[in-house]
Amino acid sequence: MRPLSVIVRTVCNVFAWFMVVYGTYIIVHGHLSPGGGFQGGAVVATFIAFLLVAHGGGKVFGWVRKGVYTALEQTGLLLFIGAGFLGIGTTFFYNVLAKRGGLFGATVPLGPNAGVLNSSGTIALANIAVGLEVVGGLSLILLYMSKASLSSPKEETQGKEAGHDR
Amino acid sequence: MNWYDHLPALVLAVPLLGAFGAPVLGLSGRYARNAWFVLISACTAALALLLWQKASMNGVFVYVLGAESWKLALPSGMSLPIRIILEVDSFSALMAVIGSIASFAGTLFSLRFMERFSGLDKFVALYFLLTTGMLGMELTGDLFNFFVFLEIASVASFGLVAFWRDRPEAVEAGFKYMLISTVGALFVLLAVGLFYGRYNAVNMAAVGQMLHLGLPEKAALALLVAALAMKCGSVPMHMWTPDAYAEAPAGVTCLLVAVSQASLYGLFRVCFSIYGMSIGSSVVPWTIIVMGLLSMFIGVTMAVIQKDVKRLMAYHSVSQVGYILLGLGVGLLALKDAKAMADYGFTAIQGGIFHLMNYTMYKGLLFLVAGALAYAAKSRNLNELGGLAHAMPHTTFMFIIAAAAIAGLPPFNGFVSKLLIYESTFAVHPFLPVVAMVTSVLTLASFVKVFQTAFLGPRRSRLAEVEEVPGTMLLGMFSLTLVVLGLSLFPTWSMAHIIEPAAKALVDQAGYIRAVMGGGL
Amino acid sequence: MRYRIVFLVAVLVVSGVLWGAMDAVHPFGEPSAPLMDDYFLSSAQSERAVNNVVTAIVFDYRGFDTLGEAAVLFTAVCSIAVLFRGKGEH
Amino acid sequence: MWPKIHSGFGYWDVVSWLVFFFIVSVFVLWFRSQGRSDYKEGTEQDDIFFCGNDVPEKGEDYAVPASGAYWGFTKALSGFYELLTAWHSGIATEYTGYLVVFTALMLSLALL
Amino acid sequence: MIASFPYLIVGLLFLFGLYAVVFERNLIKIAIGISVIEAATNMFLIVLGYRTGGRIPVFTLAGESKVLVLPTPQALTLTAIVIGMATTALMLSLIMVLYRHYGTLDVREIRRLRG
Repeated sequence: MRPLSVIVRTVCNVFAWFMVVYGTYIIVHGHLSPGGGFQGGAVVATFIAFLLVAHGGGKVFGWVRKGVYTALEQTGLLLFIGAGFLGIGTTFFYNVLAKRGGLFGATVPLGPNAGVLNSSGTIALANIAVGLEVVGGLSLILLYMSKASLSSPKEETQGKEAGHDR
Repeated sequence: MNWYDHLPALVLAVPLLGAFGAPVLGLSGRYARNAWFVLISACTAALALLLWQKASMNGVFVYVLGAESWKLALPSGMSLPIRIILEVDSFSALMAVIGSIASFAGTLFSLRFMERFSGLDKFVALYFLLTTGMLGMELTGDLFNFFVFLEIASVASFGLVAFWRDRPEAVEAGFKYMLISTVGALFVLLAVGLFYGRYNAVNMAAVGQMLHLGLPEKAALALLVAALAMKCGSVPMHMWTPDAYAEAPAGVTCLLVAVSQASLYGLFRVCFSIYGMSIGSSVVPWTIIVMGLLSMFIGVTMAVIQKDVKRLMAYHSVSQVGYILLGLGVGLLALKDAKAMADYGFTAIQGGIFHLMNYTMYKGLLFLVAGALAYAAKSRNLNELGGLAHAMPHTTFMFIIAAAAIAGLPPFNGFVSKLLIYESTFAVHPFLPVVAMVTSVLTLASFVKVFQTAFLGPRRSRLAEVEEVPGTMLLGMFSLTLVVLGLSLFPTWSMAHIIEPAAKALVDQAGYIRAVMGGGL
Repeated sequence: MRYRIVFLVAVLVVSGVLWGAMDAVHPFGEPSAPLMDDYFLSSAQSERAVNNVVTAIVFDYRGFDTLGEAAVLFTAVCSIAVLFRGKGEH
Repeated sequence: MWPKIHSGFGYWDVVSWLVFFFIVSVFVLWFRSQGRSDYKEGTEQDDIFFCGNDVPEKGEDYAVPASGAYWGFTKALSGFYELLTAWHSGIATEYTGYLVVFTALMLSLALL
Repeated sequence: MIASFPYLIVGLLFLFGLYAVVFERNLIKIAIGISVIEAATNMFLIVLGYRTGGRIPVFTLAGESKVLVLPTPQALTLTAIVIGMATTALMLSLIMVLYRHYGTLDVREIRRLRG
C-alpha cells in the first residue's frame, strides 16, 4: 500500500483521534444509549485502520507496538472474567455492584428518563472490559493482516520451522 | 459460599481463565507456560470428575448463571427461564469427564511434541479455548449458548488445525474445515432463531416442554441434525474429518476427537431431550441409522487404502462414529414404544454411550501413537516406516492395546460395546449388525496393516537412529491406556456406575425438563 | 462441478423450505405473548438499574454468552497471530 | 463380585474369558512344546527363506510397502474405490454442497 | 403478503449466500457468500423481534411510547455479529496464507488433500 495524498493524511491524522474519543464515549455510555463495549471498541479500532489506509503500512508499524494492544486485550479479557468471578459469592456472573451505592451503584427512576452514568453495576464494568478487549483484538487483527499483506511471500513462508514429517 | 455448588460454572471458567492467562504467563518463559498448561488441564479434569460424582449422586441439577441463587431457574411470577442455565445430568457430566481426560492426555503429549514450533503461547490459549468450547457444549442447557460454545470450539480448532502454517496441507485442511463448519454453525443459529420465534425461549428444557410439531420445528430439527451430524463427521459430510484430523498436531487431534463427540452429544440432546416423544414419524431415527451404516462402511473402506497413518486413523473415526450413531439411532427408534425400549432400545443406547466413551479413549490414544511415530520417525507415510517395534517398545505396546480395542477383539472394551450394539440392533433388522461386523473385520484388517508395516518387518536404513519418544509423551499415552485397560477389565462396574445412569438420564426427557421448569427453589 | 443440478435444486429447496418455516413462525410484527422479553423490558430498570435493555441482556441476563463471544474474538486474534507469526516469535 | 453384562441375548464376562484364555494358552503352549525334535538353533534352519534367492542386505528391498497390502482386495473392488476417491474430490465447495444436499433431503423428509 | 415481506427478503439473502458458497470458485467470493448467509441469519433474528409500532428498547431514547420492540433478538444478534466478524477475519487470513502457498484463489486447484 502506498501512502495517500497529503490532504487525506492530514484529515486522517486529525479524525483518527476523534474516532478514539467517540468510541470511548460509546463504550462508557453503553448502559445508557445504544452501543456498548463491542460497538465502541470497533469504533476505536478504526484509529489503526485510518492510519494504515492514509499512511500505507510501513510507516505505521514503526509507530505502534503490538505489545500495547496485546496488553489492552489481555487486560480487558481478565477484567471481564474477573467481573464474572466477582459475583461468585452468589452465582457466577451475579451483578454484585448494581444498586448498592458506591461504584456504578446508583438507582435509576423507572420509565423513560435521561439516565444516570453511575448506575448498572458490573454491566458498566463489563462494557469497559469488553471495550478494551475489542480495541486490542481488532487492532491486532488489522495490524497482523496488513503486515502480512505487505511482506513478500517468499521470506515469510519459506521459514525453516522444524516440523515432524518433512 | 460453597464452591461445590458452583462446580458447573467453575468447570467452564477455569479453562477459560487458563486461556486468557496463557499469553500473560508466556511472558515469564517456557517453564511457567508448561506448568500453567499442565496445571489448568489437571484442574479441569479434576473438576469434571467432581462434577460427574455430584451428578451421579444428585441426578440432574441446574446452575443458573447470574441469578440470586444458583438453583433459581424461574424468577418469581415467570413460567419461563430467562437466564442462561447450565444443566448437568449423568450423561453430560460423563461427556465432560471423557473430554477433559482426553484434553489432559493431549496436554501431556503436547509438552514435548510441540517444542519444535514457535508461537506456543497462542497454542496453549487455543488449546484451552477448544477445551472450553467442548465442555460448554456439553454442560449448557441453553440453545444459543450451545451455539456460542460451538463457535468457540470451531474457531479454536481452525486455528489449531492450521497451526503448522508452513505446511500448505495444514492450511488447506483448516480452510476446508472452516468453510463447511461455518455454514453448519449458521444452520444451528437459524434453528435457534426458529425456536426463539415460536416459543420466545432459548432454553432447551423450556422449548422441550412447550414443543408441538409444526413446520418451523421440523425445519429446525432438520437443520440441527444436518449441522451437528456434519460436526461429528458422519458420512455425507465427513470429508473434512480426514483432512483436519490428519493435519492437526497430534495432541490437538486427540482433543478434536473429543470435541466431535460434543457435537454428537448435542445431536442426541436435541433428539432425546428437546424433541423426545414428539419427534414425529420415524424419519429422523432412520436417517440417523442409515447415516451410521454409511459412515461405518464408507469410513472403513476408505481407511483400508490410505498410506498416511494419521489419515487412515481419521477415516476410522468416521466409521467408529457410525457405530455410535447406529446404537443411539436404534434407541431413538424405540423411544416411543415402551416394550421395544425394554427389549432392545435401552441396550442399544447403553452400547452407543459405552462405545462413545471407549471410542474417545482409544482413538485419542491411537492419534497420540501416530503423533509419536511422526515425532520419532519424522514421517507419517506408511511406505517409509518399518521395523519400529524394537526402537519404540512402549509405543508399540500401547498401539497394540488400542488397535485391539478399536478392532473389537475380546477382552478389550471395544468388544463389549460392539457386542451390545450388535445384539440390540439385531432386533430391529438383521442387516444392521451384519454391516457392523463387516466394518469390524475391515477395521482389524487395516490395523493389522499399520502394525505390520510400521512396527514389524526389517528396520529401514533411514530409521536406524530412531529411539523411544520422551517421557512426558509416553505419560500422555499411558494415561489413556490406563483408562482403556480399566474399562476393559471392569466392564461390569463401568456399565453399572457410568453408562447406565447416563443412558437413563438421556432417555428421561421429563426429568430433564422438570429440573428447570419444575419450579424455582 | 459434476453435480451442478443436484446442488442447485438443493440450494433452492433449502432456501424455499426455510422461507416457509420462517413465515410460519409468527406474522411479522406480532410476536405472540413474548413472556421473556416483557420480563426484560419491565424489570431491567428495577432489578439492575440499566436504561438500555439490550445492554442489560447482553452483559447481565445473558452475560455468559458475551464472555463466550469475547472468547471467540480472542480465539480469532490468537489464530490470526498463529497464522502470521514471524520466525521465532513467541 | 463379577456380575455379567447382559445384552438381551447373551452376556459378557471378562473374568471367565480370561480364565478360558489362560487355559487355552496353556494348552497351546503345551502343544507347541511337543514340536519337532530335529530343530537346532544356530544352524541353517534359522535363515530366512526368500523364495530360494539370496536375502537382500538392506531392509527396504524385501519389506512389503503399505500400498501393497490388500492389493487383491482393492483390485477386486476397484470400481467401488474409483467412485469413492472421485467422491472425495478435495474441492471445498463440493463438500459444502454435500452438506446443503443433505440438509435439503432432511428438510424435504421433514415435510412429509 | 406484505406481512411476510421481510421473511421473503431473508430467504432470498439466504439463497444468494448459499448459492455463492456452493457455486463460486474464487475464495474471496466464497467468503463473501458466508458473510451474506450471516447477514441473512442476523436479519432473521431481528425481524423476529419486531413489534408493530415499537420503539427502541432503550429508556433513554424511547420517549413516552409504551410499545418497545423485543430486546432479546437484538442481544443475540449482537453476539452473532461479533462471532461472524471473528470468523470472517480468520477466513480471510486463511485465504491469504493459502494464496501464498498455492499461488491461486481457485478453489478447484486447492486440493492436495483428497482421496
